[in-house]
Amino acid sequence: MGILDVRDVNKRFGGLQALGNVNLSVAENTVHAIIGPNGAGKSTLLNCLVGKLIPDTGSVMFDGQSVLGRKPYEINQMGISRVFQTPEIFGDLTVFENMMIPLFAKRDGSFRMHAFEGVSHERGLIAEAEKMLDEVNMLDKRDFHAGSLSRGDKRRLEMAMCLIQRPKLLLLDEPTAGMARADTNNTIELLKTIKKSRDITMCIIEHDMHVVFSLADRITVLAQGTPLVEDTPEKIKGHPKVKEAYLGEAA
Amino acid sequence: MLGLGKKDLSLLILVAVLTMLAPFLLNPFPTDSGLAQFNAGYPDLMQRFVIFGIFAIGFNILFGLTGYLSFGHAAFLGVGSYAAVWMFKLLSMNVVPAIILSVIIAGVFALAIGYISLRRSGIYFSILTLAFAQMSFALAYSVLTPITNGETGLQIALDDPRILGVSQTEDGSIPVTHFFGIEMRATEVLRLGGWEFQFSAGYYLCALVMLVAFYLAIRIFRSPFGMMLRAVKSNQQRLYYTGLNARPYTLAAFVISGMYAGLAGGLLASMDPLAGAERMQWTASGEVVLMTILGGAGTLIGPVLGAGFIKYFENIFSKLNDNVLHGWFAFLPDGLEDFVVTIVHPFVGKGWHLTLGLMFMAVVIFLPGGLVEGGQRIARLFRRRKASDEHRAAQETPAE
Amino acid sequence: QESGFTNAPTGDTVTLGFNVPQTGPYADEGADELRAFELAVEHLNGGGDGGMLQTFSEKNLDGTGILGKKVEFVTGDTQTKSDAARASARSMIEKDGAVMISGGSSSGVAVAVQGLCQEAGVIFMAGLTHSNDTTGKDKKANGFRHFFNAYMSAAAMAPVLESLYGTDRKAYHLTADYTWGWTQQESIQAATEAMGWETVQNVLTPLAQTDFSSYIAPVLQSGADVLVLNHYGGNMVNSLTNAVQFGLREAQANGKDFQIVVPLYSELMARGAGENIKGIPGSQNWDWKIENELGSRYVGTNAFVKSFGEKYGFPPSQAAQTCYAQTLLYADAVSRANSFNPCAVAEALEDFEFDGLGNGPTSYRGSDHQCFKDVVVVRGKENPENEFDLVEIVEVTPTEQVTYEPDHPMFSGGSLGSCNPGA
Amino acid sequence: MNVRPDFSRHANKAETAPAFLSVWDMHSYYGESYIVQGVSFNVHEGEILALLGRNGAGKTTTLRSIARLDNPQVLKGEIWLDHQPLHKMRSFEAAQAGLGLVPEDRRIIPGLTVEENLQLAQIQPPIGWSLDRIYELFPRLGERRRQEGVTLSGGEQQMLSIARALARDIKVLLLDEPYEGLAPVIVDEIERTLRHIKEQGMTTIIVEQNAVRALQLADRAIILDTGSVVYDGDAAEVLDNADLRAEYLAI
Amino acid sequence: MDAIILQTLNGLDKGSAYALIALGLTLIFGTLGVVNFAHGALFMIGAFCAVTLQRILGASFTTIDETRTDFLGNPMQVETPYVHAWFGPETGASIIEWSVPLAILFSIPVMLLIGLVMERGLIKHFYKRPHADQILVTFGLAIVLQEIIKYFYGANPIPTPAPDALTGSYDFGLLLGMDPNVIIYPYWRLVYFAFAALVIGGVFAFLQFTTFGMVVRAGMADRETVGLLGINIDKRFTIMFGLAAAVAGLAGVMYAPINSPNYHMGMDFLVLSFVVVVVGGMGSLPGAVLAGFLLGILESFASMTQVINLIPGINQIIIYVVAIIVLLARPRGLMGRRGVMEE
Ligand SMILES: Nc1ncnc2c1ncn2[C@@H]1O[C@H](COP(=O)(O)OP(=O)(O)OP(=O)(O)O)[C@@H](O)[C@H]1O
Ligand SMILES: Nc1ncnc2c1ncn2[C@@H]1O[C@H](COP(=O)(O)OP(=O)(O)OP(=O)(O)O)[C@@H](O)[C@H]1O
Ligand SMILES: CC(C)C[C@H](N)C(=O)O
Ligand SMILES: [Mg+2]
Ligand SMILES: [Mg+2]
Repeated sequence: MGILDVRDVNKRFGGLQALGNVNLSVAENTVHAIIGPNGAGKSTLLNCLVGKLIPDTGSVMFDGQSVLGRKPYEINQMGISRVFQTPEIFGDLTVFENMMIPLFAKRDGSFRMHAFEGVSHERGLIAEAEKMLDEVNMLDKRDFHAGSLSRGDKRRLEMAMCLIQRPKLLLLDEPTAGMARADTNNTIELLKTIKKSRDITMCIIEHDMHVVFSLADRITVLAQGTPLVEDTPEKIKGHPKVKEAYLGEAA
Repeated sequence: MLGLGKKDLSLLILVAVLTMLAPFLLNPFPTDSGLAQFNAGYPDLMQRFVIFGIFAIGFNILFGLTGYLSFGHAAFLGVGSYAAVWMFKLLSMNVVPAIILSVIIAGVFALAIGYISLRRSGIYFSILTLAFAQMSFALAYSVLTPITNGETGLQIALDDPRILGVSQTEDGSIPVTHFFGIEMRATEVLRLGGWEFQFSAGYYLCALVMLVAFYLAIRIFRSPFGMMLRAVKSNQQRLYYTGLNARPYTLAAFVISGMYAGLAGGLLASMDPLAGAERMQWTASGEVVLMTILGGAGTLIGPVLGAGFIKYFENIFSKLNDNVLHGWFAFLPDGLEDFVVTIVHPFVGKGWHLTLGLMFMAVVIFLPGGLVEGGQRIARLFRRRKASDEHRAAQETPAE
Repeated sequence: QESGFTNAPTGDTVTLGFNVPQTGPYADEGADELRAFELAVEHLNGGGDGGMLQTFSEKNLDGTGILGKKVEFVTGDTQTKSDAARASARSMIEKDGAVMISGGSSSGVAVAVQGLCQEAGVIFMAGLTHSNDTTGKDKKANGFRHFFNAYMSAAAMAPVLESLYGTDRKAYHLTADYTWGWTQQESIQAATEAMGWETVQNVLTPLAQTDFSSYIAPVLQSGADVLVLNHYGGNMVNSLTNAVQFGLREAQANGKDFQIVVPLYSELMARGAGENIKGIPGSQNWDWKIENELGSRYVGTNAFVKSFGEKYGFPPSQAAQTCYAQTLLYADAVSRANSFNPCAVAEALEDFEFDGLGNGPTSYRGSDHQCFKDVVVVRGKENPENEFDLVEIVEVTPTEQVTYEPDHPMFSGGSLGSCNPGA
Repeated sequence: MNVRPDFSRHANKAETAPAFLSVWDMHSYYGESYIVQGVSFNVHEGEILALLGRNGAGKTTTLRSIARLDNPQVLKGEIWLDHQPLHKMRSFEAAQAGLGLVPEDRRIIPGLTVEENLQLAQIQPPIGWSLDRIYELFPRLGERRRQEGVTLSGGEQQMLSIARALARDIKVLLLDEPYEGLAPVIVDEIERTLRHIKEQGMTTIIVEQNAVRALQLADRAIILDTGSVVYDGDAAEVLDNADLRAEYLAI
Repeated sequence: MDAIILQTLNGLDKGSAYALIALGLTLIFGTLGVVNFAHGALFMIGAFCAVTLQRILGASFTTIDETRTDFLGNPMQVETPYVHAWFGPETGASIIEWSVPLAILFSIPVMLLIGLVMERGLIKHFYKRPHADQILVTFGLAIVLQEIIKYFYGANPIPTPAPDALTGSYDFGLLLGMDPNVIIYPYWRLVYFAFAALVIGGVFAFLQFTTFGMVVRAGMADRETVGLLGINIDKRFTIMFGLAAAVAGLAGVMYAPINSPNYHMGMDFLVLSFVVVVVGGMGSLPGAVLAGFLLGILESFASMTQVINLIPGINQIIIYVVAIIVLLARPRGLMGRRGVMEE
């Protein structure tokens, strides 16, 4: 049994079977990659894990508890964070404030009436936020409006926002898409360090095979809503079916 | 100090100084000069400035921070007023219990309406709040007449019980509102040369309450809570996936701003113990929206400025009649005098709405951030000029 | 110099506050009131031909202002809202030092402002307000009303209605849902029932209503043969227009011609209703043709119409007349009392009898501060000769018939209290 | 170098660069931020130009400036397309003049189906590819033609965005990170398409983080750094020049 | 039963007015995304187009009649309309009498022009601004328009009757075999209903059978991208705005005989029409029309004496009660689309 267990999940959109009998088990403290052609249902699967969508049938267990029927914020409080495919950040807030919000969420839970306390008095959290920004090379943009960042930077910011919560399970939907090579490499390094230094499980969707093969411990290939194969990166690389349906020349 | 940053503290001190000196600042013209018409330093208007300032500050906590545009906030003000007047009728003419009750009742009311309305967002939320407020207005205006006295408005009367006070004074009049004996309408007049300054107990009470309200608003703006509210405005989706529940935050903001409105309503009734149903109508809700946007939504001081601006127009411009105009332009030759008066006439007196409408348009077209932005622009201009002056000075020094 | 009361005039001027609706649905009435006030001040200060000063039974006003002080005035906008009206009145008192406030249109506003004047210690000379409550349960020692009221309208109209439509009628009432509407309806119902009419139904309509079709539509089916519109201003124009559209004027019911009655009339309203008003009866406080048609009992009318007409180019409305009269009455009371002190003025006005202001012999009753005078019953003119000739006078009901006891149940509840001179 | 070439129709073409698309000394601002700081380059007819650089280098801003969008503001500079002065045009006029931009965030129009998104592109003549031809190239879009565009998977949206540009008869195609979020097989597919339309004479500018792929496709390359051109030359040369790659592209 | 038929008729009629106003408002608010607080003012201006035409047609010259005197005793000035002088009193009178229907023709160019000027001169700059700013500026404009009208026409209602031929009423009861006087309905209201149906149909046809509607919708969702597709969205927005103004104006012209126009009639309708649009669902034209009729009919029923006796005051709050129920039961109103003005 892994920390995340997906059993027989089905999801239809009208006539389209977006997910069909998906079974997936992610072991604790590993990096599990999900790859597959466009429209395979990868993001849909992720949406079912964080409460954005509710599967038609099946069960999703995290850390021994079902996540189905819970609100997104409850699921986050259980220890799941997610990086979206198109960056979701607080565009009107500064980069620094974007970092403080997940910290408060982590410390205070889903709601707390702290109306008279003063953000500037939270020395500890501030230091933590700045440290994280430094780790993702964004400390120089601390006081920028997040909305005016370039897209690569938005993506890095979002990832930092998720990481700073020290989730048990981090879901990454194409974290390096649109990132410059150098930053992609930095991100890979960052994720590797984090994986080593903390207890964290990651589920990552990527089309960049360089990222996938650098990070993943196991890979699931999804096609047309069903898992095609699940194996180690080496095996997947050589898998003929995967090559044909997905990797193409890249392999 | 007071848990505020340096900038906020100086803003608070500035506002405090301005409100305390308002009787002087708002009466810049000698009473017998033609411009005395523009003096705003009399108790009623000064009270209105700060009371509607409170209303707008509270509204801004909801709208400026979360972006939820309520079109029904006047209902809370109205409920606050009714609560206060009932307190005057039943309990005593002391304003303290009245104000406390109006805040509480408005808060409860806001909790109920907010709980339902906040299930929707955007325009749907606005219309829900509008619907609730219009319902309250219609009920207050007719069906609930026994409680609200309908269109006339709830007034205190000679035969009210007032269990902790007196029903009527010894000389058979209705007692007046007071703060532990200090009568709200007590006014000291100071005459200095041609000037006349009025210091009203009621105004100073309102001003102090406003300062406290303003201080609390600053604290809210700078708190984690305030940040969450801005986050709600920016991206609710992200907020949910960050483990935060937006609903209680928005509801708390709604209730707080409802209580500010109730406070304003209570103060209004304390200064003039009548609660009219019109103050709950949609136009009244619209007015606070306009005040906030006009001053600068999301800024600390903007709403107060906006409130002052609108109330000034309403009270001063509506009083400029042809008689006054002729007085001003009397120095012109007759024909020209009439001509000028004819030109100005449509914009003042009964035309004050026209001027107000034009002002709204001008402000929003030329100062997209409201009056605060106007101030900032002037400040920037000033700073730039000063900077370049200094620059020049620096360049010139070596030449000496 | 006088002192010991609010805004005791210092120097050689005295300031009056004219608080009228300048915006909102009664703005035209307000504008006419303001014209009258300006004219009154002009006359008090010795300008123009003096107008009614010449015909007024008291001769204390000689064109030198009031008690030798030149009259100045300030104006304000009530917006026909109690709140705004009080704010406006407060600023007149606090900022401009007004010793008397006059004007107003809706009764709700008048009651609210009257309450304020009582608290602040100035005199309130009510302008347009017709609810029984103004001098009934909401009466105040500092407040005075020259205009007539709902009870008087009903009392004056009942005999006329009887002679026009008989005693066997079934009436359906539509009533504006506020103090004036309620008292108007109560009064006319009582008066018509006393002569044998039956009241089928009374429906309260929201003040903000603009389309009355859903209230008019059921009238014919209800078995009624008279529709009483206890509406004023835009409400009345719209409800009447709707009633005519639904064919009520031509309809037959219970074997009789269907009739529409509008208890409170005004020229401005008649203009708004256009053709629809023709032949419909109602009551007025005064009419500009009254002296021409009914003779010198109503002396003062022509003098006023002349000075007003020459200044503004059209005849005055009853709103203008009542505001003009109120200003003169105040000035005269101050002169007789030889003081601006509200208590002195009130004393001078109480039980004061006068004539020559266009309404015939009139008295200000001391116990409730209501004026008693003849009431004009009018109807929409079928063939108007010019644009000002919209109503014709049917009859004038003499004062005695419209007088009631101060403790009449429709007026009971409140008490005048004692006069308040303020500071 | 500092002599301004004359791009207008009346110029003697033989003397000046016969560039198809010319950008001359372009300066663009987002409000007060000065982003593109005097960029000049030429693109020849039928050529594919790769526009490279780190995150935040100003690539997107450059493309948006050329497409004459309201934001950023081009406060100085000239842009000529086939002898037409784009810098004097608004975005819809530039589009009518033959410019097609595939924006980085895809910009599928909410509320419209896939097919409506395509039809929208064909309202203003001249019309390019027929819908049939588009569906032939991207069969996935044909299958999903009635689905609301914004519910497509990330990769499908990318296809739709490119297809929408082709649905109009354009002279220059500007692609802002077209491979982002696409499965490797699809990237191969799109690359083939781009080659195919190049053969038919299309002029293309491609902005891409996957520099190697872009350089393999392109004839020429430009590298931007903090809003200025730091390299303008042969694409193949960049691949060969290790210093250049290391300094600006981290590959 | 008869009461129900009658109130349904009444409701249809009230609904026509709501629907027409809401339709115009939806074009601006639901489609262009502009919160136009001046829409009521456009309706009001429409009604004043009728008043103005009546005055233009009634324009007269003055002669002095020595035999009569005016109210001050001076010789009477007699006004004779030019049309009376030109076409003879009878034709003249009937021309004036038909001024409301004629005003339809008069108002279309006027309203289009006003819409055009308003959009080009003001609204254009506000598409990208926050809704709050739009509210402030259009509210300011509404006040200005109102005050201008008040300045020239006064505050009291101005009677603007329908032609005599259309002023009577029709006894539906007789048609249905009931007693006379049971279901009477004015002709003009039937005309209004038919007219509303015609206008609504026309607008639908225009937007449904052309791509215009789709383009404007797309332009509201994402102006930038639509521009990238070579479409001049500004021009279409202008046309759309002009169209909306014309619809509002026509609603006003035809309404003039029902309730005499006054300068604040627009404000009276404004809030209600926003409620109608939102109940119908943002951006949905059929929704706006449906909600208009629904609320009109419900309001009529709620004003029935029997109902009021049962629930006092229901007539005044029915619309708001229904709005709350609909919005709570259906998140986007009756037929609203996702994502339109939900932020
Ligand atoms: N709300 C929806 N309504 C209808 N169809 C949907 C909806 N959401 C997703 N789909 C469809 O479901 C399929 C799976 O989508 P999903 O976003 O999970 O793909 P993906 O594997 O993440 O692809 P990509 O790698 O391109 O992002 C797609 O074909 C998509 O069009
Ligand atoms: N709307 C905006 N307002 C202000 N600054 C902006 C805005 N958009 C982008 N910027 C800034 O302009 C600079 C260039 O951004 P641009 O998007 O052009 O970069 P890019 O080269 O496309 O980067 P990426 O590879 O991340 O997409 C960045 O520093 C960014 O922060
Ligand atoms: C204006 C008045 C004569 C009538 C008005 N409706 C009132 O309340 O009294
Ligand atoms: Mg995806
Ligand atoms: Mg970019």
